[in-house]
Amino acid sequence: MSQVNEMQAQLRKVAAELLENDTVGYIIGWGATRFPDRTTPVFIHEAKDADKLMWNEYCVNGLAKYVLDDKIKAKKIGICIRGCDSRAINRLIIDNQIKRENVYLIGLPCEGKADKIKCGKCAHKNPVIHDVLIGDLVAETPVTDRFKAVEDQEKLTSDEKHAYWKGVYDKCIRCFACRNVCPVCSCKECFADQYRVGWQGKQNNSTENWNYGLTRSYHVGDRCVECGECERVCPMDLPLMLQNRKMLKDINELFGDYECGLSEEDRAPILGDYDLSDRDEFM
Amino acid sequence: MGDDHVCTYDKNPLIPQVCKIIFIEQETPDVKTFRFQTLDGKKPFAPLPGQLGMLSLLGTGEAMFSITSQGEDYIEISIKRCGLLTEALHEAEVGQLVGLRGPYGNHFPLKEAEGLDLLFVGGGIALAPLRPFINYVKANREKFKHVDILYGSRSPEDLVFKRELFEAWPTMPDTNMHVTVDKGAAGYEGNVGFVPTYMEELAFSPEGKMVVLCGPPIMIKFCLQALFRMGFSKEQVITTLEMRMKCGIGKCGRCNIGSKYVCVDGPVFSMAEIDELPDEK
Amino acid sequence: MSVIKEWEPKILVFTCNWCTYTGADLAGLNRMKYPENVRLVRVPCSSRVNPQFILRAFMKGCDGVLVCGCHPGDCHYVSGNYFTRRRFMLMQRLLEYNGVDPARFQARWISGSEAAKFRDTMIRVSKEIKALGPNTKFREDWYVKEAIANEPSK
Amino acid sequence: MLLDKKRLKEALAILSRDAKVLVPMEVDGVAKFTPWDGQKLPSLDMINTTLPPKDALFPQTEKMYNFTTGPNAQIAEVQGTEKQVLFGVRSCDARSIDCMDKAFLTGTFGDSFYSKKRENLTIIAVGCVKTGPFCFCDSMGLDPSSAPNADVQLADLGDAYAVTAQTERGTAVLDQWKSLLTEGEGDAPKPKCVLQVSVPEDFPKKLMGMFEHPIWDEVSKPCLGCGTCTYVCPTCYCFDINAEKHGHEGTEFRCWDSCMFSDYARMAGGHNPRPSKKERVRNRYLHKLAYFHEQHGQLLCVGCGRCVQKCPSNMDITRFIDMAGEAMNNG
Repeated sequence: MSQVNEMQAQLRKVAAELLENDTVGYIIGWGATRFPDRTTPVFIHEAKDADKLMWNEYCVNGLAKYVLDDKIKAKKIGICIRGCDSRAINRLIIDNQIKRENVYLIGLPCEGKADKIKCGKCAHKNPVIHDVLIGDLVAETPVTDRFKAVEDQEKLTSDEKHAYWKGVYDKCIRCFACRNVCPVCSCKECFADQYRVGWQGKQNNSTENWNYGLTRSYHVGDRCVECGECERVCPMDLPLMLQNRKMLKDINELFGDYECGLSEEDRAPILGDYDLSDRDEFM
Repeated sequence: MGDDHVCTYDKNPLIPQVCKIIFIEQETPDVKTFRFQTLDGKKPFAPLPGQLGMLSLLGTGEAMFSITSQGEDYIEISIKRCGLLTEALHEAEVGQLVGLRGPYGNHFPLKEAEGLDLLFVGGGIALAPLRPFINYVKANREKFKHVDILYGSRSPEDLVFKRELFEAWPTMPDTNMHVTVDKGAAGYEGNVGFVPTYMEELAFSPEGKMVVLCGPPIMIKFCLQALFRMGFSKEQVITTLEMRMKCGIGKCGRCNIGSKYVCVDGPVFSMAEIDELPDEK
Repeated sequence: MSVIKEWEPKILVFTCNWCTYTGADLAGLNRMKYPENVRLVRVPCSSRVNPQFILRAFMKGCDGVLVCGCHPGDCHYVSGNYFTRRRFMLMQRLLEYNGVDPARFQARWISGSEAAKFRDTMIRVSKEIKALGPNTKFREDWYVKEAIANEPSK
Repeated sequence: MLLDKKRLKEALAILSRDAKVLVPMEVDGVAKFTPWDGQKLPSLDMINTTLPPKDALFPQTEKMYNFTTGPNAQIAEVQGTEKQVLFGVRSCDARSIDCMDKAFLTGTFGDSFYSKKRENLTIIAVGCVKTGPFCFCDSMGLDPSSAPNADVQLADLGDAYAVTAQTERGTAVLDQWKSLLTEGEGDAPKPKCVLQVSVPEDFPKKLMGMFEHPIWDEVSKPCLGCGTCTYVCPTCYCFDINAEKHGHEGTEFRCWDSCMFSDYARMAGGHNPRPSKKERVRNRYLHKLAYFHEQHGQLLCVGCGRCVQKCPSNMDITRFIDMAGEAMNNG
């Protein structure tokens, strides 16, 4: 715990310096709420406010998405990133959503947060990209059960699978929290908002919800950085990563080992690319 | 403004009645006027000048339009092609069945306008809400004093309701018509220039006058500046507001500006009332 | 006397303009017979087919969907069908994972000269889907009712 | 009158005879008001359901009318309402129904879909024994132990509920329960909320004056623009109207909509009067805390704490009220 406190002190110091010497316009980090076991994203504009930044086991929220809110980018945006956020930032850079030079990355090695479901299968505890590192890198252990839940699911019969997912999508209230929090959901206009065009019906039933859920999983599947934010924010606690990881598992099996956003020069998204030697099942 | 809302059917206000398109007129390249009648040949409802109707192309969508005219057994709505629904409406033919519900909203202050000079200022399709008011004045000419009608559009071919503009309204007693276009064309001999500029050239006197102003936001903005320069007060200026609407009965939530719902508290507001509302347009 | 009509599946086939559609045309010219329950939608390229078309098709009452395009290497647009290949290999697995029988969504390469392959594929797919019966999974209620109404009485 | 807790099932069974009884229960991991299955005891210990009871009066998707298109186009209102009992409603949720009554039943037009359901609804409230970490109803002027607009008020006395009828309909319920009730009374627990918010005097009016205040930039920044807060809110009643079409037939339905969505206010032609999350967050908070108060004389927030609990970025309306109050004090 004391090491965490040290990191928080160092984070505040670095943040104050960055703001003082005008390296960044503001810093996106975590700050206090009314509740000791929750933090909220904060936007620190002045050095004197750097003490509002927090670093503890409750810094759960992903922050990468907020970079997209700033359309002007007059100055660099400072942003606190953990392993998952760093992969998301990389992904946004590859997808031409942000430019590397517009962000200043404050890396924070992370031992996992209070949300065990979100952080349970984390393979990259250290930021894979950063401009400054707070604290020391932590030991990373390979994840052996990345696709365990997917494999279990695959063993079900067709009808069992359908019953399972129908149950899931029956519960969905389509609040779009999963989409809005997802760092790689960066479309300017989502298909799910185009009711008038007809990509998505606005009625809430398991069929329309499935249409939304499956399309979203498929659309972000090849760019998913496995931050688990969708699952964390779901007010109905739906197992959304179970759908996303199925895509990742198949991608790994069909197109080779794949983890998204590990570097700035990462490969194009799997579905935005092809290889002549890809397996062919449609002959 | 006026409190007397009229809903002509006593049943569920969210359920439209099936109506028939009995006449379509191409006003301009992108504006058509549609005439609607119930299946038993009656007027769907009796709107007051300024009131709205919710027109539904079953299965395609619903949208709110101002009722631009009415007869013994029909009402008329003028529609500019600008989105999915209006696109589909422009494809419609005489005889097609649609859903119609209303009337919604308040209406122009007919009583308050009595005994005053009136200045109607309209731009583009926004003559549509003014038209029933002007025709009301025409029918009750003795109740009102001098009338000026200033109307402008992008080009001569975009002028709507040409029959009224050039035939019916100019023959009204004690009435001056001022038509202008942003850009002239061959064969057009009227004034060329923007509405606010033309308005200042015409130099209306604010004395005992009520201004009814409808048009695109940018025109409203510059017209207001011009009017205030001429000495008009915001109490003298009446306009209509527009927001996205779904229910029309003040429930669904999206057409609010501050605590007012445009669908029931509007669409007609005086500038003085609008000034009280948060700046959200 | 009423004739009890046998249940026929609704099968939607997306055919690429340059190969499969031509192949289907050739099949027609040669008077080859293929099932009437197959409905073709011509698309410029098999990669034009948005995976959501498939979801929507199932939702709106199709019992099977097939995407057909040029053989790899033969794409009119050089690389379109390579994208198709990746896209639908993943889509097929994802649909199966969601409980949709894999036979209900298939993809095949059929060239402009393969009229017989077109016919055989249509016959085979139609037979497979007929054996599976009406799809009720993730189908809109309205179309489920329709499917039940048209189902053969056992 | 007292109702022994052991006889709760019997009491519910009596209500179930001529009405659909909705009770708080966890179904598949989601706590909500759900039709009583006749077996399990309702989870009256849980503080608040995840989903509010508004679904009973204002379903997420509600069919309005069926239509056919073409030369014989027809429109037919979807009929049919059943009697419903909302059992085990907390004070906050009971007040939320009061708010929705004001929204749907007053004004120029009444909403007949709502009013039909409302006329057929009996509310049986239960006073809170304890409050949850996110509850702040007493700051919003409610009493966690009593719901004035409920038909029947239950107070938890440990082994039994003290039962009080508050309306005619409530008296009818007590009549039905006659054989189960015993004489007696007791003091209901009077819990206080841990989370306290100080709502300054004249708050709604002052907040109206803060339309251009920089506070909106600050509070809206963490917002992701999802609809979680509005969908778990018991008083959010905004809706959208849409159609589902199958060939020449179709159904027009209304469904929950969220003022936090980008397309909520966007007009044909693309103009959006509330283009960014700042305007949308402002509109939501002002509707809850100012506009509704101006229209109906009460706040549209009942202090249930659901939005505080469920917000993905942990935004907090209580914190906003405090911040706004502070800004008011600082002029």
